[in-house]
Amino acid sequence: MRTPARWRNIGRMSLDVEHDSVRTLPSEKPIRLLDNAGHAVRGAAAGGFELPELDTLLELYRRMVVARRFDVQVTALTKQGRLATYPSAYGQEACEIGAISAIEAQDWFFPTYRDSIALLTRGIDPGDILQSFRGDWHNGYDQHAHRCASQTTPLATQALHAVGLAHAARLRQDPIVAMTYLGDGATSEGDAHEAFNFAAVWQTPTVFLVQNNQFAISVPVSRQTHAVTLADKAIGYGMPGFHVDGNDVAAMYAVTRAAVGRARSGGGPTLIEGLTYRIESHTNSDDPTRYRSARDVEHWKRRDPIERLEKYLVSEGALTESLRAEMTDAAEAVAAHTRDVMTTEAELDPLELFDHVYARPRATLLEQRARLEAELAEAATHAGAAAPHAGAAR
Amino acid sequence: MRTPARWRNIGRMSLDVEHDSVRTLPSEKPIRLLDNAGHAVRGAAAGGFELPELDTLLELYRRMVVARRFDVQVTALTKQGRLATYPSAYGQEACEIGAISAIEAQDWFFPTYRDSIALLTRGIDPGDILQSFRGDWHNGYDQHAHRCASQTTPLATQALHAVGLAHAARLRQDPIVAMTYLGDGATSEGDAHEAFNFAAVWQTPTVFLVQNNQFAISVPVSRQTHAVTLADKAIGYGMPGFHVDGNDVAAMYAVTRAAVGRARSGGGPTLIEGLTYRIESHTNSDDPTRYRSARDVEHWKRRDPIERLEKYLVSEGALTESLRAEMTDAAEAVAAHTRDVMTTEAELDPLELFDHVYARPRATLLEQRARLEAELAEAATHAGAAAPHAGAAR
Amino acid sequence: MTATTTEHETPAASAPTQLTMAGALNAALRDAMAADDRVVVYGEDVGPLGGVFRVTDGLQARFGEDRIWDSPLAESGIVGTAIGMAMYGMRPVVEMQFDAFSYPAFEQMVSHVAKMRNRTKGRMTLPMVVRIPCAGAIGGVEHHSDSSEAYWTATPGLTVVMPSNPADAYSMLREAIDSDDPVVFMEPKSRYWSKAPLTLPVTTAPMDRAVVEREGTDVTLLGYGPTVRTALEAADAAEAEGLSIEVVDLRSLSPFDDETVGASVRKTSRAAVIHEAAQFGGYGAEVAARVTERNFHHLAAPVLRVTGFDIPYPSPKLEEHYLPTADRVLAALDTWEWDD
Amino acid sequence: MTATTTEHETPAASAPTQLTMAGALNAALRDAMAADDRVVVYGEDVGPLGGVFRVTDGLQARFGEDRIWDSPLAESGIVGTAIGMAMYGMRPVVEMQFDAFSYPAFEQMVSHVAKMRNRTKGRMTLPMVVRIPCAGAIGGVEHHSDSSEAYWTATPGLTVVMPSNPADAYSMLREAIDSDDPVVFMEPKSRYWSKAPLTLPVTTAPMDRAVVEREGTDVTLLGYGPTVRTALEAADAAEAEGLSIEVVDLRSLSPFDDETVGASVRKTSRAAVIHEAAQFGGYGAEVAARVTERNFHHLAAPVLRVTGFDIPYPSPKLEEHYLPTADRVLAALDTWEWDD
Ligand SMILES: Cc1ncc(C[n+]2csc(CCOP(=O)(O)OP(=O)(O)O)c2C)c(N)n1
Ligand SMILES: Cc1ncc(C[n+]2csc(CCOP(=O)(O)OP(=O)(O)O)c2C)c(N)n1
Ligand SMILES: [Mg+2]
Ligand SMILES: [Mg+2]
Repeated sequence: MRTPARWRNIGRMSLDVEHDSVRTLPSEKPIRLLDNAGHAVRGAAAGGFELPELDTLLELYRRMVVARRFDVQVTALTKQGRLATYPSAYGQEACEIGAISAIEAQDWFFPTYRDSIALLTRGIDPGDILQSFRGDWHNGYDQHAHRCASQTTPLATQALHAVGLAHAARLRQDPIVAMTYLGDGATSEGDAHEAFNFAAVWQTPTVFLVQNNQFAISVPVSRQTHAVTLADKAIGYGMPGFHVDGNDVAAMYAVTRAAVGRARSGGGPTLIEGLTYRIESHTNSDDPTRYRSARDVEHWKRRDPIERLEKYLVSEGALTESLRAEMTDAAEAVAAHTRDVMTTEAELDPLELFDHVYARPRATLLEQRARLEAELAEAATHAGAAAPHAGAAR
Repeated sequence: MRTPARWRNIGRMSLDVEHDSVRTLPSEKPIRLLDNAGHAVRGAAAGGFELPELDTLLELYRRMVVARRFDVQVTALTKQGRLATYPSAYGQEACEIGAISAIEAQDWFFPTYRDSIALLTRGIDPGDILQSFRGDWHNGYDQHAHRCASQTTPLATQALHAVGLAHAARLRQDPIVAMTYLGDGATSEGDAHEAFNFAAVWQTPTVFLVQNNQFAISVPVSRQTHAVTLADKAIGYGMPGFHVDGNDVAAMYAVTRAAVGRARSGGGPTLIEGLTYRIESHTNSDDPTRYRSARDVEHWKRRDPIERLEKYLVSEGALTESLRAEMTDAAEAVAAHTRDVMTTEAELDPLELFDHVYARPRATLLEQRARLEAELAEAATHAGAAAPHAGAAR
Repeated sequence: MTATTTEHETPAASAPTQLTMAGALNAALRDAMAADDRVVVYGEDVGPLGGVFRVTDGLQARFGEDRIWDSPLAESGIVGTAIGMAMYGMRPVVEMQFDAFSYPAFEQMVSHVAKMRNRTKGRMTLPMVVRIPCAGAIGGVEHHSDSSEAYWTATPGLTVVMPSNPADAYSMLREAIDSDDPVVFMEPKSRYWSKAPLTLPVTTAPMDRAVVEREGTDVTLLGYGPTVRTALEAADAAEAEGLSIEVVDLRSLSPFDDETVGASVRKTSRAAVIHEAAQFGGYGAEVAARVTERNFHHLAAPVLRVTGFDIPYPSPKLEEHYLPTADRVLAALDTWEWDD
Repeated sequence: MTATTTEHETPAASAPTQLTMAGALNAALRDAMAADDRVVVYGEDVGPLGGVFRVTDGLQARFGEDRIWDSPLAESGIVGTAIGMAMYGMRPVVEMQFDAFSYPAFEQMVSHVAKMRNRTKGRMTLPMVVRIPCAGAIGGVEHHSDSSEAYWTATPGLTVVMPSNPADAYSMLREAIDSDDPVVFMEPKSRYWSKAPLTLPVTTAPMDRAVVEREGTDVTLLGYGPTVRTALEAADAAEAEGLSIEVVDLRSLSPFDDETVGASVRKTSRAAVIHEAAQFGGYGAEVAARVTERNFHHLAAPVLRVTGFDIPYPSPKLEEHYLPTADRVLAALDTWEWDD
């Protein structure tokens, strides 16, 4: 493990010490490569980042269009009672898609409950993503196959997992980056601090994306921090921090891509704040009229990340009608598949409750399993049904 | 509660927002008012702070001399087995005394296990301070009388108490400041982050002093942070941060005094790092030869905070021989008193174990108490002793 | 349970209205805040939103942001600052959004909240309440249905109570806020919307007492929070089969009311305790152990535990298989050797 | 207990030497690190200092900083990053300096370590060990003598073990590190310096089994960690009075070895469990409850709990009054109606 130069031999030296820690204040104005009118931004406001190639932008656009369609579909299914809950990322597509698109297949992703569309972009089947929100099982996809940890609810806890995994990869000398998303609210948790700090001290290849969607359920970000930006926190850990326009997918992609590259080449962690807005309610059981005005929401709807990129792509002549139609079709196909899987009730086996608690079955659990099995059998008999686990179907 | 201007109405405004959060990087070179040779420092290196009046410096000197003598005495008593443990602050007197001297009688102090000499300076009797380290009871002084919380071992937890108390005082409109000390190691704990953050968001009158004595037991500060200074953390909370020469009591006093004034007048919290060194072992059960060299310790002994101020006071003609003798006498008196109280075994009543667990006695505890009482009585009978609680004396 | 008029200094009694448990808790907070300006309320989303379960609905509009406010999102911070506020003489009432989200505050709870009075020989007391919406059966996704009571009850220095109905919810929360000791106040989420006709203010039995909810002669069922209803359902069903079940609502988990429970068990000579939490190391173990210790020679059969399985709380679609039901209670009673 | 030759892939056996429990643990870590380079060790002060109890003494010099290192001072960070490392296939062994300092990691332990396998249907496993120097009787100042086992044993998904002697310390730690499930490995501080002649590597009974340490016919004493010695002392003293005591070392707290314990209790018909932790809600409650449930009609008397009082752990000068002693065990047995 490397000792930062700043502290090296501090005992023997004078108080004046050199260092290689990063100490540059993030720009107060969020870094932006495309403005809301879809015009390219250059110069200081772009923070030294370059607008990605048109091909890349088209692909980001396609991903956002698919993600949006999926998100809208799932919200609709939730309103129909098909899901127990769904935390929508409507409006946050630039953050969600820009950042996830910056990592490679071998990299790992540590998402929150909010980040279903990033998982979709990562190639996970809608049915697998939504198993948890439908209430079938806590997590429904193969973490190892997709290199995506399960969506985490206890806030900021997964950031530490990302740091640990990144550190393990580094010890194994695997060129792997771990990216994790956090909400603005989650930055207040002790675990966020510990994750930033461990990452910086160990110089792990970790990229932290704070999606500042300006609310933690009902609580505005003004109640979470007194700092000028959430990216300012990076200073306290000696790592680079970037304050980015989170509704500009070009900027989100460019900045995260740079951070991923830096991490992969041994440059350590980066903290990125994407300033965005949650257009939908926190989850379906939330009532946002209690804490924010329709006017605010309208204001942010007019800053839509997809429309912004679309304007640019159209003005560049890159987004042809046929491309657009193709993307819409792809999005509709995902929505249709999502409807299909979510309207087919899964066969659940209640006895599986006992199967994954420990590697080796415990006697007590086997006893309890046997009792439930007997109950289910009896229920099936009473119901006159032939199926052994009739209790499971509902 | 005030909303920081930075975030006010953020929903409705453009991304360009004003703010009143502090975002000035602490000086990389620690603020210093007296250099190691005892010469006054002026200009940029003094960070805009003024050397305190000679009277004040003399008083700070006196307090450090007394504190040092006390500390040395207690370490000696500990080696004689009179205390279960004692975490010495030898070498940290400038931090300990400078900061505690900056608060007023009505203010509150939230110390760690390391900060016995600050409590002494606050006027608490040595016997009361040391009750806990002697092993008599967890805490031995009257918190309310001295406005000093008990010395806290679970790291960084007391910082949150300080913030809560400060907030309560502010809600009650009492002009009270809460000061808390933390170690460099403790800044890594989630609670440190939460304390800094709550204080900044609520703008509580709290002063955080991080005593960076460069070790957390055996772990050097290079393993705690990758930041340039620990004071850099302040930026992430939008509060002022100061990096101070923690062996310069003049600077420690001046900077903490300013922070206390700012806090009292509604200006919110401040984070101060005092860069110092722990000369003694972590506690008597530690073996520092395992993790640091004698040379390092010697280097820091040559930066002694008391000698530094002494040089200045002597050069100014302020520290007369009679004054010095008076101070030595005072210090010896404290040492003698400490010896006295620590060599007289306290009468402990084991039955008191049950008296302070709940406001109202619980039936089960009374049963357990009765059982212990019977045991003690029997032991006394067997021992042929007349005293009812012979078990207590050892 | 008898609902008598109150000793609390609260607004005058009004006509009985149907109140949910959430409504009763809301009223208790309101009345406590009105009666004592040292009472402050904070936590996550307790302000404009009124809490995710609406227990603090309307309170910020009424009392202002200096009495009830949204804190940063950090549970250790919430409990830790509440300790400091209580030290200064305030009476903070803080909310943990769900059991599992109290865990970040565990160190503050165990190392400080529980120990402060003792550490300081009673000089420093912490009159504070930590409200925890608890347990499951609401179709919540993972981490939203934990039962955390065993962690708190295993911690000397904490007082842990759990009401099962609106009247107790009101009365016990008022008493908890008035208490000079810290109280872990657990609110069974699945009962938030259960209703009862109430005239406020209401004072029920002291919060450290168990209450016999239904008298019986053959078996004592011990429930708390959500499982009191389960016990009553089991008692109803058993009556049809000629079995007379006494149901005791424990109400206070720590301290445990040995007197009330012991009297019932000595009468019936058989007992079972019901809870949602997993069995192994759950609170029911303490109940079974102490009831047995103190009444062994009165017991005709072992004290049974009808509980969740020894597994993490299941996903929404499977929770029905996990939760103890009246049927399971009756099936458990069948395992006793009844001829003894 | 029989110490047979090992199945672990470790250096060849050497002549027996006197080893302390701390030394045996150190050897277990050393051998596990040598055998499997996925094993990494970190925590507070485990590097150059060798841990405050010297359990990791010399390991950094031997294996280098990439295998064992000092982490930042943050327990949630330590456990949380260990989870990530385990996800990647490493086998982290992390140290919490004292029971009470594991509390900041509580959320990571309960919401992730315990649940990860279950949440992911066994796809994501966490082969990690959390070492916790536990319990008291070492004259430690406050917060240094907690007994935290009840918190972990109440959490489904955790495996919790506690050795009481050097041979078990070695064997069980090797087994814990080899386990594909997370293990809370509790090390009784007061036994760190207890010695036994050992030939390493040693393999004792599997870590999920209780072991009969001493045979007897009249009473079964159930101890674990520091209280096994207490039980043996009580057995010695009782022998003089003609009472034959069987002593069982539980070793595994979760799972509980019902078989071994049940067989003993059915033989003796009387049992008591001994632990340092407070009684109320302590681990002894589970022991008493399940032993009674499963063996009620074999029991001549209630299962007793000889434990600490229901108070926070006392200061050094008062701890002797708190700790369960052999005398207290014998006094407790006297409360049984022996004529039954
Ligand atoms: C430790 C913890 N405390 C509380 C909660 C309850 N909770 C779920 S989401 C949420 C708000 C999170 O806000 P933010 O981090 O900004 O993420 P967002 O939902 O806006 O994406 C809260 C309080 C939780 N999940 N975990
Ligand atoms: C939460 C917690 N974890 C671990 C410990 C054990 N411990 C006691 S002091 C100490 C080092 C603290 O270092 P620092 O904060 O720099 O303070 P210093 O002792 O140098 O004054 C540790 C690890 C503790 N007291 N609390
Ligand atoms: Mg948010
Ligand atoms: Mg230090």
